[in-house]
Amino acid sequence: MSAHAEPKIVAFCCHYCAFAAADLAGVLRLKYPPNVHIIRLPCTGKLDALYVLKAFEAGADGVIVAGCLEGSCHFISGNIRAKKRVLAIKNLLPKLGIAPERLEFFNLSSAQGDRFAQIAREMVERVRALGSFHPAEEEDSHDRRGSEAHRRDLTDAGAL
Amino acid sequence: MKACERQALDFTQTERIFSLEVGAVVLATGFEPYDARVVGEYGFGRFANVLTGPQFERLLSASGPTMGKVVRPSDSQPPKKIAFIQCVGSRDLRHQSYCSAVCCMYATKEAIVAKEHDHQIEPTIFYIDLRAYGKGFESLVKRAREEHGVRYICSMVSQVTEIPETKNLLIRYRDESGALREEEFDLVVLAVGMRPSAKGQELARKLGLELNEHGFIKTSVFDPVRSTRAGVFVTGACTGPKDIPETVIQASAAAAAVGALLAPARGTRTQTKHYPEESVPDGAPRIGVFVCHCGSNIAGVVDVKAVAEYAKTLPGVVHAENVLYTCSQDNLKHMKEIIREKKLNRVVVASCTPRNLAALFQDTIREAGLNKFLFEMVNIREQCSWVHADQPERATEKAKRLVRMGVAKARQLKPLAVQSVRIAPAALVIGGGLSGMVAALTLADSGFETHLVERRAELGTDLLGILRTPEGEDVQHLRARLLDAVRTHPKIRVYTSTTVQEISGFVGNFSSVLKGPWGEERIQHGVVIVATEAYERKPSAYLYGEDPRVLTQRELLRYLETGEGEQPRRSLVMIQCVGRDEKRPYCSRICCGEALKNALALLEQDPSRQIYVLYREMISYGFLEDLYRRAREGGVVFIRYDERTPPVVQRANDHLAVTVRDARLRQEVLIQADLVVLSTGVEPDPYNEEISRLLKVPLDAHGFFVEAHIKLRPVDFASHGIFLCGGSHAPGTISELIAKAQAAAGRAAIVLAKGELEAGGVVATVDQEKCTACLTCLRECPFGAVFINAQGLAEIEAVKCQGCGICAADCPAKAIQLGQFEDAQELSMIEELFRERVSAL
Amino acid sequence: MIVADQKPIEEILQMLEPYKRVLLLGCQSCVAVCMAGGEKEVGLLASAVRLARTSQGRPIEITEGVVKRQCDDEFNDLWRETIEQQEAVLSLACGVGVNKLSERFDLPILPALNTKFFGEVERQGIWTEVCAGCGNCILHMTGGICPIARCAKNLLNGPCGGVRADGTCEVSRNGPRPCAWVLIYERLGKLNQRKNMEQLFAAKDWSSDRHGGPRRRIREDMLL
Amino acid sequence: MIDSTLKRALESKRFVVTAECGPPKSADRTVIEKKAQLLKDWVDAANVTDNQTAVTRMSSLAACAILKSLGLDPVFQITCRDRNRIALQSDILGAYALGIRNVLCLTGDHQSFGNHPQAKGVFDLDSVHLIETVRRMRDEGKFLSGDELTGERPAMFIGAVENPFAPPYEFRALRLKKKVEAGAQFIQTQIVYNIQRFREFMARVGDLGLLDKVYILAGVSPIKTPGAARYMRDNVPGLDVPNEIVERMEAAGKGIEDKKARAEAWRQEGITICVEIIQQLKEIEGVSGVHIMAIEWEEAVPEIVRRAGLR
Repeated sequence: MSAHAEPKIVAFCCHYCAFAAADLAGVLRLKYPPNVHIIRLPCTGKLDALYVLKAFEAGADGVIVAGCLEGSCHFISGNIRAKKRVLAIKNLLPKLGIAPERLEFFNLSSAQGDRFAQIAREMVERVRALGSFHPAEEEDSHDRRGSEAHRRDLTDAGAL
Repeated sequence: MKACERQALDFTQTERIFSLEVGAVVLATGFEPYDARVVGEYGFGRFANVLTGPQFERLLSASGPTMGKVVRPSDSQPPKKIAFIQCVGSRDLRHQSYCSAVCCMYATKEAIVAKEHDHQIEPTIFYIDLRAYGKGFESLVKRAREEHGVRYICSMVSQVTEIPETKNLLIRYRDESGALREEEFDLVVLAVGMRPSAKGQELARKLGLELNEHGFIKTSVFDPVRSTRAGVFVTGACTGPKDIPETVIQASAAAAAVGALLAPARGTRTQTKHYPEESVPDGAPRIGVFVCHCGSNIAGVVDVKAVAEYAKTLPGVVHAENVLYTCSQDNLKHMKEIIREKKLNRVVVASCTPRNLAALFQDTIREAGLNKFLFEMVNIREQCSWVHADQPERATEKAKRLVRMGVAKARQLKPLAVQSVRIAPAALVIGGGLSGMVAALTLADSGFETHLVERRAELGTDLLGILRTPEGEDVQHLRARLLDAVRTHPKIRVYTSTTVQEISGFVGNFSSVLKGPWGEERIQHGVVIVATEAYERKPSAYLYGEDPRVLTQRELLRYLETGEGEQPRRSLVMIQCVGRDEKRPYCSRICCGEALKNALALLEQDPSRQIYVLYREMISYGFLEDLYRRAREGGVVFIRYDERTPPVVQRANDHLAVTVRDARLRQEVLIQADLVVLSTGVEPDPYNEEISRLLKVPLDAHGFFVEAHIKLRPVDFASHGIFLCGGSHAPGTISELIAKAQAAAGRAAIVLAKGELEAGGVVATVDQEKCTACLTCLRECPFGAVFINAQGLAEIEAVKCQGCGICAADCPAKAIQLGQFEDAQELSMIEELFRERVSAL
Repeated sequence: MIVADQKPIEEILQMLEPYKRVLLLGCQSCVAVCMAGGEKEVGLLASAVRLARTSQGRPIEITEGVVKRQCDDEFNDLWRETIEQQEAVLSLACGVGVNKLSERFDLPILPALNTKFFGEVERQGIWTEVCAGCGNCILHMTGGICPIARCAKNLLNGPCGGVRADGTCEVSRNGPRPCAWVLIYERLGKLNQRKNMEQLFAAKDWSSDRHGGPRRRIREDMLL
Repeated sequence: MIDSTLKRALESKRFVVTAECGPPKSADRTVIEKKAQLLKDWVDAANVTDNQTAVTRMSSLAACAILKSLGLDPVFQITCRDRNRIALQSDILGAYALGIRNVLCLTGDHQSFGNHPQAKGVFDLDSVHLIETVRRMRDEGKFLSGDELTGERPAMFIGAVENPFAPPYEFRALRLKKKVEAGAQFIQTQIVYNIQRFREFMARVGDLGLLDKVYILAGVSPIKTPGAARYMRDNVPGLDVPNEIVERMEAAGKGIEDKKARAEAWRQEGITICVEIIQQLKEIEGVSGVHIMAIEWEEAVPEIVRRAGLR
């Protein structure tokens, strides 16, 4: 894997538990690879199955979804809904030529800073072993990124 | 002076004395840990590897001296065997006679955390009585024993000696079989108790407050937050040793008491903050990005200048700078100027976690005329610099990506309207026992209309049968006083033999139907307080119900008050923890106190009586310890039994034969008793099932209500606007229940005092064009915030919506968007994260 | 509502094999409610297809859209100009939509769904066939439970001998189902109409069903 | 006048025996002929199944014609799964023309059980409609559509089936009543293993006053192996096989090492159980005979009939 081909992982974290645990990992100065980027959601119940597929489409090498421990979701059933959605996508991924191990759902409490760091390390290793499923893209070729979503975004930003 | 860029140092400052005119004073001067050096036999201060509990807590802390690594002070080696010695300085006439109430549990917690940090540590706790009487405490001790392998030894440690070569420690104690033993440990932790803080005592004297015989500030049993001087309230450990939940409850109670006292003056000294007219952002996004150094916390790893430069290149960004401390007062002022000067309509701050300071920045941009939701915060500290300190360049690259994502979301942000909803200024209190009456009185005194509903025909039935508190206060007098106050208070309406048929609506606007023999009535109210009590459990063991000479503690009281009933002639046996098994493992907290009170009363009547108390752990925490000592001095015989070999009661012609295996002496003891008294503990009011159904609030496995957070929100339910107190939350002594009721009233008063409630902002809304009324959102919403409107389509009640977004994620027609987390906003962040090249200029 | 299910992704990818520019067109009525072809499913399917084709090294350009109802030309015509730029349209409507588009536009219209039955929502996530659209309703005689749709052999003088001890039908290829006639028996019991079951139901006139040939319904007064 | 040997046997009040004769999954008529020889002297009539369990076999009509030619009185079983009302009525006419005088009207097993689950089930009529159709062709000279049937009418002896062991149990007798009112003259029931429940069923049939309106032949079937017993108990819906019978079959083979000997022991026990059931059925009021369904084991019929003293 050449330098620029470092795997990139997005982590959808719920504000009350996983995001807080990530903060705690920082407070404890624990270490995990910078490949993991956190997107904060009010609750994993807000995770739309579309976000996961769009992440892979956009170029994610791995997706983490992390919510509260079962039974202690701030919004009662958000984490349960999220787990079901992630499971459904994990069953779909192999049919699209994507290894299901690239996507994983985790439960953890806001006090488990160490667990968050461990999850991040584990997923980076797992995804690095799987390599990138996108055909080696040299440069940012537009056609590879034919998706109309990409075009819409550029027009918004006034770049086109 | 020269070193500080901000010229913040001014050595010319001198002490300044100024006076404040206030209506009430709240003293919360706290406690000091007992000085373990004074307990010479344990060698604290002489042996290197003997620490106090608070010191060991610091050692365990990640931000502590060893970053959470457990090491021995003498050689910084990880210890294997650690001994915790309980009651250091407490329950000891040479030091402090009272029990410090918290040490058993903090020792257990520290043992578990130590084990988690380093699993080959073997913690051992030496204790006299294991006092795990709080909510969920006994299950923590059970987990400590079974899952974490913590060893508990019931034995007083007579001495600790140090082995010079290894600096290990030898502990002499009596083991299970009674033999005297010496055991070597790598580390010893002394569970020191609580002393009143010296400065606190001095301040109390200055304010003319009386102290009790232990040096804590004296309060009355029936008004635990009031000092001996009118208008001065006290809370926390300065009134006596207590743990965090009790402290938080007392704090709310003190606030409630002040609220009631100063009710007439409410709002007279407050100014409402006015924000400038919000400018509606039109046209393309004009984004300002502020990248924080946070001193060296971020800048020490991330090249913040490069990130700021990079931010300038991002579409929509018209201003970007890096700031030493974005949250500092002068920078907030600077931000407002930049917003006005460059006509910014979006602000992105890249610094620490939004969980801390997002509200501060949102308030700041509001002061600059911007809707507070036109703001995005990017965490480049806890989730970047602090966790990637070893890879600065990659941390900088990541910071750039995170900023790029934040800016992308900012481009899509929309202003969100927040409207306020008027609150019905009244409260519904369910349960007319001690707690219900106190809560109602506190709310009424604070000026709020209160409906007190009791399903029984009479109020305060839970207090019937209790003559005195352990401290000797007259409980029946209290009950009479409360009944009179509640009946005559202009702001309280009492409904007896009445139940709540139905509660609809939401925080601020509940509508309930009350039903009684007098018919039905619908009332409007803004808050609900559940105040049902716990009642003495009827036992089914030890011949209870088969032999008149076997009574419960309450039935014994009737004899003490009225003299009728069974005559306890010569000898009497009390059995504690009756009926406490796997199904009902919790400690009811008040039975030991009641048993000691009754034993002393019996001795007072006839000193020749012979009283035995058979117990598992003697739960006389706090100042109750004095009762325990006075009972022992009065000749009461205390026999500890192991829960696996409980006592046996059999009829033997003219008396009852009680045999018990004394866990301390390890032999059978036979007692001939004229009377056997059972301490059966309490169980929650069965009516709680109905309340749980009505309010959709949870019950735990034993039927007690589950609060929002055991330490931080002990008297709140998770759902807004609903509060709880009373025995059905957790058993407690009379003064503990009174404090909890005042606390619940205080919390409820916050909602009522505001008069209005903010609704909107991060809530979900349904696009009526797209909705196909498939009802998925209605079925999935955990808070019942979705209803079907007149057009037959789904609509969301803004006030009820908690902003979780479950409905938005599952809506098959993509008709629902959650404010501040719209799909376009989240998808733009995903898109930006994976845009390949980070175009470094 | 009309209940449909999405075809397995492998089958959809095979159908799309020859095309590089496709419109995925969803429908906001029945198939949205039963979570097969609404705007959300269009988004998911589009993303899935793009991912699959990208990982096969043969990218595809997909436009995503949704109409109120695909059984009306006027709604479909709103997408005429986009449709005309495509090589094919993958319709996420029920079979009716696919037919409608095929009659209107002369390019391949591919069915993304398998349209199945008229169904009720048993509970969230489960749809059950309870009406067969036979054109001659007898629900007033069977306590509101239809033997034509819910009995495997559409018996009129059931139940047959193939009822399990727990009252379920022996035919369980689509999962255990209660025997329709046992349900009718219990229901008629509650309504005190068990007499209905004791007298002989005459043989059914199937000509009102599709056996009489594909059907139309005409409201003369509404013809323009 | 209905010229049916089976009908005459039943009218003679003798304890009648019928047996099932399964046609081959081929065009080989000798299979039917061999089975006919086996059953000839031991039964009053022989049923030919119609693609039993929806598995394609030689047509019941053809096999019945072969039995007729060999002097056996065939019972022509006909189901509503494979034919609509046009084909059903035409087969009734054809069967009569070939000398077949007994017809058994069934709804038939669902096609998903057979070897062509992709097939389209017809089920234009159900068994009750079919019974009524045959009766109207015979008594009123009318087709189901009401058209006149001019010329020779199919004077068939009409039979039906009933399963007393499938819920709702209380309704089963009433359903039988519907079939009798439609025109059923004899009934061959599902296999009886639970005598007690069959007694209750017969009592209810008696209460409805049906015993003098219809002949009832109780279905019986010898079990070959304990495996078959377990299978029928656990997997065949509508069949009630008490545990004692499964235990007896298992006990029969205990301790016998040699496979062949053990199989023989099982078969003997199976036949013994069948004979015992027949003895008990004889005592139940309203049972006019037994219908022996020895599926792919027609050889056992003679031994059963002999040991049960029915010949």
